[in-house]
Amino acid sequence: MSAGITLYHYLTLGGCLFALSVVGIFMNRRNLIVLLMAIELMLLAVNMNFVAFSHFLGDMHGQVFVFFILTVAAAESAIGLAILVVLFRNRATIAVDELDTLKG
Amino acid sequence: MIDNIYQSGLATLGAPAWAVVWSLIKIIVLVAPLMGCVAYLTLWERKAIGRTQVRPGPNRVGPMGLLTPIADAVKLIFKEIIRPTAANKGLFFLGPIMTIMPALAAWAVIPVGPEAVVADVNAGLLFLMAITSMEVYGVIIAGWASNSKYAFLGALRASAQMVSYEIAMGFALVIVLMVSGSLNLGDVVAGQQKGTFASMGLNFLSWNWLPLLPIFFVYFISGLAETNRHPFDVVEGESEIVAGHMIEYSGMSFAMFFLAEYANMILVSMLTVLFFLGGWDAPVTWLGFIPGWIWLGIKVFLVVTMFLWVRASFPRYRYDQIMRLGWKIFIPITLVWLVVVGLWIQSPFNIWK
Amino acid sequence: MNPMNWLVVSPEIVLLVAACAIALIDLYVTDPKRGLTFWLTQLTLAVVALMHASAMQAGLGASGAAASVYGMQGLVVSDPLGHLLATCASLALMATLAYARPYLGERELLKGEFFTLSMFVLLGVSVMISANNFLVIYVGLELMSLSLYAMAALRRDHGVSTEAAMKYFVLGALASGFLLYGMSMLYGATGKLDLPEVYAVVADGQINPVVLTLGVVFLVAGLAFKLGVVPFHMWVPDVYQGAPTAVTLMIGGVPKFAAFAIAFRILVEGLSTLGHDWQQMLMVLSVLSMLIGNLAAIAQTNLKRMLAYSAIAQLGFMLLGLTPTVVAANTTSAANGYSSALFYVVTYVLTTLGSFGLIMLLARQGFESEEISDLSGLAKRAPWIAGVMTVFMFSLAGVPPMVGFYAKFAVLQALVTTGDSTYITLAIVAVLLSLVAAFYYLRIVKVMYFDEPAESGAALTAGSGVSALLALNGAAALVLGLLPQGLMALCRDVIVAALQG
Amino acid sequence: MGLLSVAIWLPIAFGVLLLALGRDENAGTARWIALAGAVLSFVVTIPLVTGFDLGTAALQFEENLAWIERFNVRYHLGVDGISVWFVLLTAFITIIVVMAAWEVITERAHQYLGAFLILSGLMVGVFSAVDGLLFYVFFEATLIPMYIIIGVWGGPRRVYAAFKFFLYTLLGSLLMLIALIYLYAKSGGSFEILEWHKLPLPLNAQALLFFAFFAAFSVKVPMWPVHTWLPDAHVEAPTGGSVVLAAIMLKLGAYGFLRFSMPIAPDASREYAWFIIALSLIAVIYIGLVAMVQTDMKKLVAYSSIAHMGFVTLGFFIFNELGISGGLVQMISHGFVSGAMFLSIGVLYDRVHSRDIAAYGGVVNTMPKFAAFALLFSMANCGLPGTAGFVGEWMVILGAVQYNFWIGALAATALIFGAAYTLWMYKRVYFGDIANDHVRELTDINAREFSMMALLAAAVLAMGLYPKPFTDVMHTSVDALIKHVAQSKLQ
Amino acid sequence: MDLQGYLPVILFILVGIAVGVAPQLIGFLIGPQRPDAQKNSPYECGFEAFEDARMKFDVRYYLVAILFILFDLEIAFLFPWAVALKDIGASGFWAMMIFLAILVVGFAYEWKKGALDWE
Repeated sequence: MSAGITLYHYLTLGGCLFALSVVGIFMNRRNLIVLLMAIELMLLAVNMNFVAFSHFLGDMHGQVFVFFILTVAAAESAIGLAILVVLFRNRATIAVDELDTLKG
Repeated sequence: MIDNIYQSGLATLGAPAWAVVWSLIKIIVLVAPLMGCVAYLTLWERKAIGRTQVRPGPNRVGPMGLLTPIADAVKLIFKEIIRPTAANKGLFFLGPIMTIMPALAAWAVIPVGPEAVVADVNAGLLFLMAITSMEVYGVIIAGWASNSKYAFLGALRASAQMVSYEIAMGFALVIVLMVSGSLNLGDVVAGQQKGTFASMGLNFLSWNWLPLLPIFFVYFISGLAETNRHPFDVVEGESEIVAGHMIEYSGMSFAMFFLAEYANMILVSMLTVLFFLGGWDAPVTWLGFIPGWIWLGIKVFLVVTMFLWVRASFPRYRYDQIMRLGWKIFIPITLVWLVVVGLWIQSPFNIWK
Repeated sequence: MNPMNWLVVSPEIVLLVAACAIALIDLYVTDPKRGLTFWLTQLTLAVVALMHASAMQAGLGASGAAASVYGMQGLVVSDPLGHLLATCASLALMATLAYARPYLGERELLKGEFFTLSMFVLLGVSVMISANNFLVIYVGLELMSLSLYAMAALRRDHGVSTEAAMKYFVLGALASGFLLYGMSMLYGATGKLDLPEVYAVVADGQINPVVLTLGVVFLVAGLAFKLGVVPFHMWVPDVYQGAPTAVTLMIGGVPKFAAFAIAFRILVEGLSTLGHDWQQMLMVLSVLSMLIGNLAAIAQTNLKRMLAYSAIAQLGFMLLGLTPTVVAANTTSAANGYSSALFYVVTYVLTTLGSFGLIMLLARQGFESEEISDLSGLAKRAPWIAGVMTVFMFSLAGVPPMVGFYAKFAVLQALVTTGDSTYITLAIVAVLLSLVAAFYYLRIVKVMYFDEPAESGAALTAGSGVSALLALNGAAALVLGLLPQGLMALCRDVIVAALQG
Repeated sequence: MGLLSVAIWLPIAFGVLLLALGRDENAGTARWIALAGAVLSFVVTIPLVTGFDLGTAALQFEENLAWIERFNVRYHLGVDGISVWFVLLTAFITIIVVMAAWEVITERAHQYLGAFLILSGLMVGVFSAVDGLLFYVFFEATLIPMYIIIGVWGGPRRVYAAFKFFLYTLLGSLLMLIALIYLYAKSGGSFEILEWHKLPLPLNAQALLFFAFFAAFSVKVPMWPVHTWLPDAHVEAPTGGSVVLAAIMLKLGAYGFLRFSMPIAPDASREYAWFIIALSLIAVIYIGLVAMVQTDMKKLVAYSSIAHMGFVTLGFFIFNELGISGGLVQMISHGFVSGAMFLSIGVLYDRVHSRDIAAYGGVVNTMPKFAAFALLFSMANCGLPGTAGFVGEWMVILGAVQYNFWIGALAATALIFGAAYTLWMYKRVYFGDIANDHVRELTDINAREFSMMALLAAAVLAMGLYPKPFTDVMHTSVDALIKHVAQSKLQ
Repeated sequence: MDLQGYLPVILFILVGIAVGVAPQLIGFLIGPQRPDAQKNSPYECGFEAFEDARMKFDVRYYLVAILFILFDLEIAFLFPWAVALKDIGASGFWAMMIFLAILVVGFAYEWKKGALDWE
């Protein structure tokens, strides 16, 4: 069943996810939450890579790395959300477009 | 006989297709009785609470009210499913689905006897954690999609409460894992069948509940809170926010929440039994002639009845008390016990070799 | 298998324990000035700095490869380079906190969290500095970044500040993502995470070059994000401007050491065989940074924002020092370049500390003193402070005898001594762009000396302690300029030791 | 600590002391301290000349200490016949500047005087440094005090002038820095200028080096067409600033040509001598014409400085003894003369607050003593015999004629232009009837002004009447230089 | 990768979804459909709702959510450790104890800060 799936399939998937998240970060002008989600997606893409490599190389270290990434991702989203809340309290908006007081 | 069916099916359908069909058969064999249990659990709850309050409980439909659940089901089917104008339609109906699905899917890795499990996977416990965590999505989605204040507040309360107790529950599971050393639920049960007392024939003293007594209580009580059962049912506290996140639901949509709650009750009881009460193991060796699944059934029934007993006996907690219990009492207890068990395992007095 | 060797990470352990302890102790501190917390933190940092410094001495005393000691089963390395950077980082943090304390106190931002978080920043920095493994680099990086994100949002009721924090967070997380993606590619290509092993496998040459190059590209992009060089610089000006000045200093000071350290560890220690790939990227990045940083800085009216663009340009200049690496497998020119870059970073942080410290010194309740025009006529109001700021500005502009000149000189000589025409061209481009830079640094001096005071009689009510520190800081920039030998030699020694290890 | 170190660090120490004084109330003390510092600094330089060994072209009063071992940069000082007079000149002019500022600068006088003393020390450093990087450090560091002097105490467009001054000079010197580093690399890790002199280099490398140095020094000299910062800087600078700029800072550039361009890249120097000569002639003639149409006295003197410095570079690049010594003598004499000219303008400006020629007329009537001094200086500026200006110009013209008659002839026209614009200005400002009330109310120079004018006048006359000591000191070094430049360094 | 064992799991999830979808569909098909404005309005105490139901709510809910994320991940770390505890010996045990100690510091911190109070 998984015989046809090679490393390159996983890498392509990882690459697509990564590209998607980058596009999400740069194209999205509406909602900061989407941005946070894109960041998470990016980390997941990396995880996909690591796990795939780890499996095909038969080396456990990659999976250990994934564990750390997962944890950090959680801490990161916690802080991200916290900043988002403070931001919303100050500005009453989470639209990316409207974060434009700092320009120069 | 089962082997014969399996072999003939394999021959006619070929390996891949048959694997699917066979699994489906197993699932249905598991789910159908489960639904029955759920239905009759509702009846048993009403009966039991009725008895504690010295009243008969439902007794009109069928002998001793035994057909009441069926009547309930029929009634619910024929009720209108209201779609509130303010609600997000798609999400509104996704809510119940997301609630019932994990409640059922979790059973995939639950063994009802040695090797008797739909999916005998190694990471069973992990899957269980994962899928039960999704329960909270159903609640949040329902509360959000309803676009009603009561529902919204209810969903918030429910989700906060559920995630809080999930931590205590998670720690409890970790402790169970430490002593069993396996994520496979079958192995967890098997691990409880050995030990000093077990070799003396007193199996029930080798079960996890004794060495992990505080954790046993924490786990059970967290289970109560996790399922939003009394005395932790402020999320649907009738006197404040009516039915919480379910307020806008009616008919079969509402029934899904209802089903899920009772299915979860049984699930939690089942897990309590598997983790702490030896699963299908007979309490004493000389009773071993009674089949394991009967023991399992008896134990689960007793634990579920505990749920009802608690509901009948205890006053409801305030929300702040609930959160305090979860964060300030259970989490420290589990942390301390985690260290104790860890040290115990490191020490020469390790009983889980 | 390498031994655990806890001794290698003993300063980090001290730091971690102290950070945890201080976090808890602070909960019982009611003093609004946080005296106990402050002094305990300073004490810890001093101890850590001493530990690193003595370890560095010991490492330099050891000969050759013995200078590098591996610990935690090869996850971390203890070499004089790392200890030098960590010592500098600890000292810089001490100065940062000293500058920040009155500033934050006036704004009711002086909470125990600031100290704890800043210690975690330092912890992350030192973890990164001593990292010998991709995973450790990542963990250290995130420990630092997450603490910095939180600090950037310290001023919770301030719209601009929180907006800056959000931008910092999003782009910082993006950078981590890039870095990680690069790491995953390298892991896939080599199957290793330990830098020396990666180096060995890459040097072997038996691996897929496409994956490897892709990995390097992403790594460099991620690093560039963290360093804040063009075209990954978008967050720098916003964050520098938006964050409270104390936090700006926190972001602009200590982490630069870490950025240098990981650039060195990954690119040089891990991937020097791929020098050709990343060298050219660094060249492009640095030239772009100097160009855009300097040009944009001219247009600024906000001092912090100007310093942000100047930071972009300065780091671009620093990156130049990392480019002359594998010229004909000649380690002398490589060591030369890296030690120049190291010297550049150290001196840059020194001036950054001073200039932001000065902004904080001038700020008062309800007055941030972050517009360039706020400095008008400072030479009349406070000649000493203006003098110190002048030293910093000329140092940043690279005018002798300030220390900044020697930094630029060191990098330029590293480029020119390669004898390669590309590098000489780069050097010429660099000096021409630093001429542009001189313009806006001069403008600060102009505002302070040539303009009339905007508001007469605005008395400076700074504590004598902070003023003394500032004077010390300025004196350091000048004295190091007159006598740069010690630091330069040190930079060279540690780099040589690191390259041998 | 050697004499040269003392000459460098003594004024700097005094300058720092003055900066530390820090209050306008202390201005009186500050002035006396500054004067003491300046005089003391001058006194310590006198033994440099009296003890100078005329027989050798080697460095004298050498000091050689390790400074930045990492790059083999040494704190290496020393003077030869070319540089020794400039050390004295610098110290001398500093005294004049301190005196000139006495009553004029009231605001932040201590900073003003401090900046000048530091500047003085740094300039001595430039002239005595024989380590490339040390030279560069001193060379660049002079920008900082000058920038502040122009910007703080300058005229209405001082900010513009200060920026222009700084950035123009910095541009050139940064390219020189690259050249220095290149030489460092080529010479195998040495910053010794004398090492570089011996370094064989291919022509294209020499050419690049030559132009890098040219970028630095031509701006500083300044040569046409990069001279435009100078009129601005001179006009806006306070009197002292103008004096120092004209008298010494311009010499840093010319000195650089002698110290770096010619000996390090002799082949390129010969190859591109026509280029420098052409630019110098343009400076001499075209700038002379420009000077003639100026209405601002300071601008006029500024342009005349450019023209005079054109003589210097012309003299250098004709590669004969007369030309180079003439250039050097011209540099020293111009140091006195241009300083004196700016000082005279300063004296007028302090009284009338105008530099416009048209605002004056008939000053001789109200300020006879002053007018006499001014006449002497004006004559020196146009190079009349008997004054300092004559010697250098004459030597250069002679040298040029030796080299090529037509170049000599063109250079000689400068004498005419010089006479024309200087004397015409003199006539318009000093002679004739009293032009207006301002002039009528003028008071003649006081003792302080008299003494500094007298000092300068003595120097101008001494140099004009008996230039031998000056040329004697230079002779051996210039000879050696010419021999060195004549040899090809190509391999 | 051996994922064969997970086929029943996926099927079970699908069955779970089906159990969720089917009754609702049946309810729609069999049950009456007589909507009216009153019936479809949000549940309120008798008045028209005069503000958005998705109102601002107590920040402590966020706090709980954030704390949950962190603690849940600690648990994720503990899982593999717990499984392997008997194999990794004392050093593995003490490593996790250090980890837990730091966790406890954080926990104590937020306790004292009042993040766990719901008054």
